[in-house]
Amino acid sequence: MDMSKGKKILGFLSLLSLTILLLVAVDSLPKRGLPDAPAHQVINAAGNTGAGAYFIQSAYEDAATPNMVTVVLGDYRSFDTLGEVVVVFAAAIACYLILRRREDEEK
Amino acid sequence: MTNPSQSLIIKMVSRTLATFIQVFGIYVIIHGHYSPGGGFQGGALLAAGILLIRMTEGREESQPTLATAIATPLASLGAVIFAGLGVVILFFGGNYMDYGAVPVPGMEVPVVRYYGILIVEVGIGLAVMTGLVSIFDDMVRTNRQSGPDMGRGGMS
Amino acid sequence: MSAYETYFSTVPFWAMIVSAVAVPLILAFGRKPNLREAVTLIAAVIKFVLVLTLLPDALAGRAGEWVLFEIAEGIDFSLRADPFGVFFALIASGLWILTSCYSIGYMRGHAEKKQTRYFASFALSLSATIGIAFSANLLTFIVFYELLTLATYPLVVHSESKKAIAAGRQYLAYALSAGLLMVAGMAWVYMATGTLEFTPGGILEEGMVSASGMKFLFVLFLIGVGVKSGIMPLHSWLPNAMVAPTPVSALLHAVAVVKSGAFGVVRVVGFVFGPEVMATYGLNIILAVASGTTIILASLIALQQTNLKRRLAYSTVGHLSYIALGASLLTAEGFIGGMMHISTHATMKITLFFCAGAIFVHTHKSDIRELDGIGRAMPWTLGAFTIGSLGLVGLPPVNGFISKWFLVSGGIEAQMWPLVVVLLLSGLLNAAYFFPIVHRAFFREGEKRADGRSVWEGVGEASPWMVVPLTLTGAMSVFFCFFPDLPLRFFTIATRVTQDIMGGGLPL
Amino acid sequence: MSDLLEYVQDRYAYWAIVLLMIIGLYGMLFKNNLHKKVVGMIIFQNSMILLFVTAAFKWDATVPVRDPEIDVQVVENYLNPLPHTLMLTAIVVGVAIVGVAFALLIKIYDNYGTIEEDELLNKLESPSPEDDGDCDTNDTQRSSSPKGGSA
Amino acid sequence: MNHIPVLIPMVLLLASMFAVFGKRSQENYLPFLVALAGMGLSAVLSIIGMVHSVTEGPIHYHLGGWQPPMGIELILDPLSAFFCLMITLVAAVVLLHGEERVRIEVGDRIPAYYSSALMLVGGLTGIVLTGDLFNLYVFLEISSLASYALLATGRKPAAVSAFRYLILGTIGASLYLLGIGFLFMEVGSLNMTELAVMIPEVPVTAGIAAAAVLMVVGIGLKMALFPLHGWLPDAYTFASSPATTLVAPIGTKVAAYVLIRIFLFLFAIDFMKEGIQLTTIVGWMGAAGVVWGSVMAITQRDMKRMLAYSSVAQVGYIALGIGLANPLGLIGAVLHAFAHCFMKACLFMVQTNFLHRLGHYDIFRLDHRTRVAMPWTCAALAVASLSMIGLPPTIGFFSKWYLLLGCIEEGAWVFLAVLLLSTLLNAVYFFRVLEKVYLRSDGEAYDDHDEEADQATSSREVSAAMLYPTLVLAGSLLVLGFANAWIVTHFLQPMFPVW
Amino acid sequence: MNWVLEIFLDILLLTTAIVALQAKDLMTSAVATAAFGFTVALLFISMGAIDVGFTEAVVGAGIVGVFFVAAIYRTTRKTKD
Repeated sequence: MDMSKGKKILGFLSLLSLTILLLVAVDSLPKRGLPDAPAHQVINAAGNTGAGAYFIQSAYEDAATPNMVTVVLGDYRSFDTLGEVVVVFAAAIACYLILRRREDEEK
Repeated sequence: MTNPSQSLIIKMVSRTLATFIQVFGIYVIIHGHYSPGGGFQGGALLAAGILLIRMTEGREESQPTLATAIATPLASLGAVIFAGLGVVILFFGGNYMDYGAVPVPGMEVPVVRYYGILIVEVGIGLAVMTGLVSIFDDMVRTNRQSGPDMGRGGMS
Repeated sequence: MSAYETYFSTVPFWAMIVSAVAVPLILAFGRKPNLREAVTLIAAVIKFVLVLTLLPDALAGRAGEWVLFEIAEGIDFSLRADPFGVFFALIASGLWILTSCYSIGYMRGHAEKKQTRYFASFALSLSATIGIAFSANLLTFIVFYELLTLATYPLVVHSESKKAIAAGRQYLAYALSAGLLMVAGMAWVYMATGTLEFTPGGILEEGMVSASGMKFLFVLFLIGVGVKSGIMPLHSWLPNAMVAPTPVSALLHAVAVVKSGAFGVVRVVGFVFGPEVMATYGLNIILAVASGTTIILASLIALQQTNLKRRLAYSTVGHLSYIALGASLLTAEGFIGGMMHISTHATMKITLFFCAGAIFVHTHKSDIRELDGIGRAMPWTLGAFTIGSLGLVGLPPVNGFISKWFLVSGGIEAQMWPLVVVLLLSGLLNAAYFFPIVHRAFFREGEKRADGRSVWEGVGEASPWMVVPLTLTGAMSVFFCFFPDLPLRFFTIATRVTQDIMGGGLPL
Repeated sequence: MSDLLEYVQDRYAYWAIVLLMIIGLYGMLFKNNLHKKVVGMIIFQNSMILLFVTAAFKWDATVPVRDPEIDVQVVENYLNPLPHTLMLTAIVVGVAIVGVAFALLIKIYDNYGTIEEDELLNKLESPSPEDDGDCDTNDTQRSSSPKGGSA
Repeated sequence: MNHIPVLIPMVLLLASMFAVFGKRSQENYLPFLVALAGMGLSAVLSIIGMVHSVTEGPIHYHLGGWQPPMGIELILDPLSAFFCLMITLVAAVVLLHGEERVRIEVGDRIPAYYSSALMLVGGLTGIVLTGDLFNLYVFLEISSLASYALLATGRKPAAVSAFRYLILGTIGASLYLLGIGFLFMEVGSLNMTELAVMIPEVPVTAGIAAAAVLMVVGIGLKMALFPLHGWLPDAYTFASSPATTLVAPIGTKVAAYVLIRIFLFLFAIDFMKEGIQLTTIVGWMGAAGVVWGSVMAITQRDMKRMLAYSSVAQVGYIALGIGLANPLGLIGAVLHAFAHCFMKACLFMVQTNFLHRLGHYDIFRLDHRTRVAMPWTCAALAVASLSMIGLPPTIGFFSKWYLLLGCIEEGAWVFLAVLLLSTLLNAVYFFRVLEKVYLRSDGEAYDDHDEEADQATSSREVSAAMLYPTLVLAGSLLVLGFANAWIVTHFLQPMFPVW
Repeated sequence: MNWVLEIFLDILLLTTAIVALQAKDLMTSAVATAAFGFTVALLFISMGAIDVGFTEAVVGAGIVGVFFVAAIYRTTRKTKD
């Protein structure tokens, strides 16, 4: 991140190319709010039940909980959530490791 | 933070407000099954309550609310509740985090899952609350001024 | 293409490992010089005897082989004592015994430091050399080849002077780059043929690689083995590496390192490419041009040198190319001549280096111009030197005559007249740079000191540790001229290997 | 003309997201102040979350909480809960990283007294002698003396 | 037995949670013991998993009992088991080695240090094992957070370099997440196995191509692939030695693993190779990184920085192998990742040992006295250097051998030339160190007095706890070199089914 | 789902983002960041992601803001850009 002029120009160019890439990519995405976009399919291209559709249909039967997000969070994808908790814990530990000082230094 | 307010009114208000925030936080955790919310949001609200007191009264004065020294171990405890639950399930023969595999007498599998999620949410709430408070405490700790309680000891 | 009948034998392995096993012992006895040197000598003798036991089978066309394990996917790490390997191993291990004796004399006489490291590296490089000789495939070959580079590096930088370190760097740079190119070439051969096994007559066949690819591949290999065998313009490390102690120059630069390079040339020509492919794609021309040029240029440069060891070094560069030249002829006589030159040059050149070392240790003279009249002070040493010179010129009754005879007749048979001219010319040049030394030594008066006495007065022979080996090698050179096949059957083996390479149908 | 309008209507949310991303990336890469870099990071992460939430969106669908009145078997009735869940996690990850970023920033300020990148680079290029020590260790003497160290 | 995929990361993460308990003092050995036990246990589990996956086929572990598209799946196949084994083994050895230095350099924050270390390793094993793209992101962030924290310990500038790493690492992870987003929107799944089936089914759009590009760029940032490597040298140089020793060998390798996963198991290799030619680009980036890293390493006098630049180069080799995208190249890439893991750990250990005993690791200040004082450390340095250069029979030679074979099969002559050239460059900067250590730098004649002085410099070798791990790793380089064919036939070839 | 509202929120989002990045006073930046977080939360909720919106409101406007202010207190408030 040495901000010499050449590098700055190079950075702007790469940012520009990223912008173009994203705009082109975004153009091919399914239209917003389309109910039959691949992400919402009941049967997906592989012939399996689509995850999103399955969650809507069976969350209540599987966990007796109306809030689907909670069920996905706490049950279907609880490993992600575990990771999330570990991330918070990791952040706490990181701040501890970075900032906490010895008692005698602080006196 | 470094200049805690001395005003009694602010203290009173913040204490009261913090209480309400925390009650709401607990509600959010418990009620996460039915409405938006859950462990993380609730935990963050609980943390917000404590941070409010921290900000109005200063870090040292508000230690009794949640001592820095036990915040990190408590965060770890929250995570252990979560991860430990999964490990416990292993002993019942289920896959990791398969709450339904735990045979609880008189409960349907979905209900067992319901309570499994609840336990998890509580674990998340605890971990998030203490984790955020711990981060905040580490941040506002000044380098040279100090109190006597700086991070002494864990839960040994 | 007669592949050898192989039988299981662990002897090649033991012959290879014995000096490596000696290394820890040498290091452990670092504080007890006598014990340390005894270990060296014992290892040398054991090694020679072990190699010798492989000789009868090799003569019978049987190769003892031990596949140790798979070293890379699809390639075994195996040692095989085929006739050519035994041939080279015999030379290397036989001369190690003599060099060890000589080293002891030299190191003690010169009061060198770090003798333990010296002897340890020496033993290790011998292991590597025998490993090179017995490698059954290219990958095993390269493992030992690189090991040899590393093991000889401490020897080159032995004195740790700035000059030595610079020479060491140059040596490493050349040898490592060469090894690398060879690895690349090997990888290519492996992808083309699916094997790296040395096979008499070659593993590459026509059409496996495109014509230009084949040439490029050959150049890769040529550079790979050419650096160690000093083919110009890859030779320049060799004279600089002469800063090493003389026994090192003697063994490594007359026997082990450069000969493993020359050995590699024959291996590559005869066992990887094969005469047919060489001839089809005109690869032998590349080799012939490179080696012919090297012979002439090296001889010319040698004429300019006044330092005795450097002159010998350039002479080595030239003579190594004789071997490559022999291989490039692609005739039976050529191969025999080349192979014989491996052995004959070894005895002759080691004699010369021993002499140079003895002179240096004893009188601290290394410049040719200072050697006037030394012959009278050190008659045995200089006598041996004369024999070696005669041999390198190619005159009877020294064994150099034998190999040169075959080379020339091979050249005539192949009708490669330029090469015949080169060989004859180089003989003259050899004479031109060796005979003045002999002349100075025997027929000129030495310098006079202030008091009118000769500088050589009171100077006798060097210690027997040095004189006896050099006399022996000198005697051997003469002996092998009359009995090239006795007692180690070099000639028979060379013939046998040639038949295998050429397809067995060639009359002699 | 109406085609164009429709096209814009379908895409403008994506464009806004891309714009936000680029703003965020610009902040992270080109801002001199470390605080601003963190701000850029927040913007960048939020735009990412916005993309996922947009992916979960369906016209005429309700929030992913089961309403007994609305049939769950008709998937079109509910928003896709999967991206929502993922983004909950992503938000938490984001705040954790922001926390650590601020912690590092404070540490940098403690060490160097500045959080402007150009000044920091100047100080890094001409290091003061104490930079070489291990600033957080309690035995600078030990590591600087060659004979030190415990057996 | 069936729970191994989840147990490997969970043992580490649980251990990291337990490691924070305990007094904040230098005499607190509890975190260290917990960490060691955790790493050891997960290493044992990895070995079992490795054997199991090779003999009885891969394990697909469904978390929570949910079938893959709904739940998260962990996959223990030979590839992931191999990387798990590598990570946990090296981490355990590094941990053992670093204990003494941690007490010195990290002081009283030992519990946090070991907790972070465990989280780093746990996160990395999680990345390796998971079969779900988003789960991978979560684990990526866990390990990244831990490595930011670890790399911020150490000298003063460490905080700055760690902050820079954080910014760039976050960009990388976010770009990866963006790629997932595009893929999810275009294809509709997060599960790798399912995606591999689905991607050929759906029409190739700009969105999918962009997803591939973004994921590669994001992972490339984490991996320090050549133009994206800016964070690495400073971060490794300024961090405390035990932290660098822990992060450097395993951190970038896991990113390389993710790249292999993306190339091989997510997108069809033909799509990557002929469709958008991303493999070629990655290969060229790797080749450029090899040259650049080697050249920069030559110009350094700080040994740690030299090793850091050499890491850039070595990552380039792996990328080059991946870029070849043929079985031999990939075997070379994986084997090189494996080899480099051991070599770099060993070299950083040597550097730590120098710091511990000499108080510096300035190459120009090393001399033959160093070798007299620390003969075994220097021997380890020599072996590891030879392996880095790629001389037989060390493992470093054989990984390059497979890369070479891959280059020739692909007809990639430029890559071949780069491999050869870089070996020479490696030789330059490693022999420079070896020359300093093994030869007398002053170039003066050696006399008796010096020999006595050398002997008087009695051995000041580091303690056994630091020495033996170094030697074990150095020895393993040779052992692995001899065993490489066994590794390749039994473990590496099952990873890459011929396509 | 009102797309006039959404465009308004989008514009607000961009404005707060730019303000947060360009403010010379870091406290302004902190407030703008919090506002940005809150706007994003509103946008989430307008798209029906109530859980995400809730979380973002707590985090983006609350926790991050608090962290930001804490960091400003520990460091400095002024900046050149």
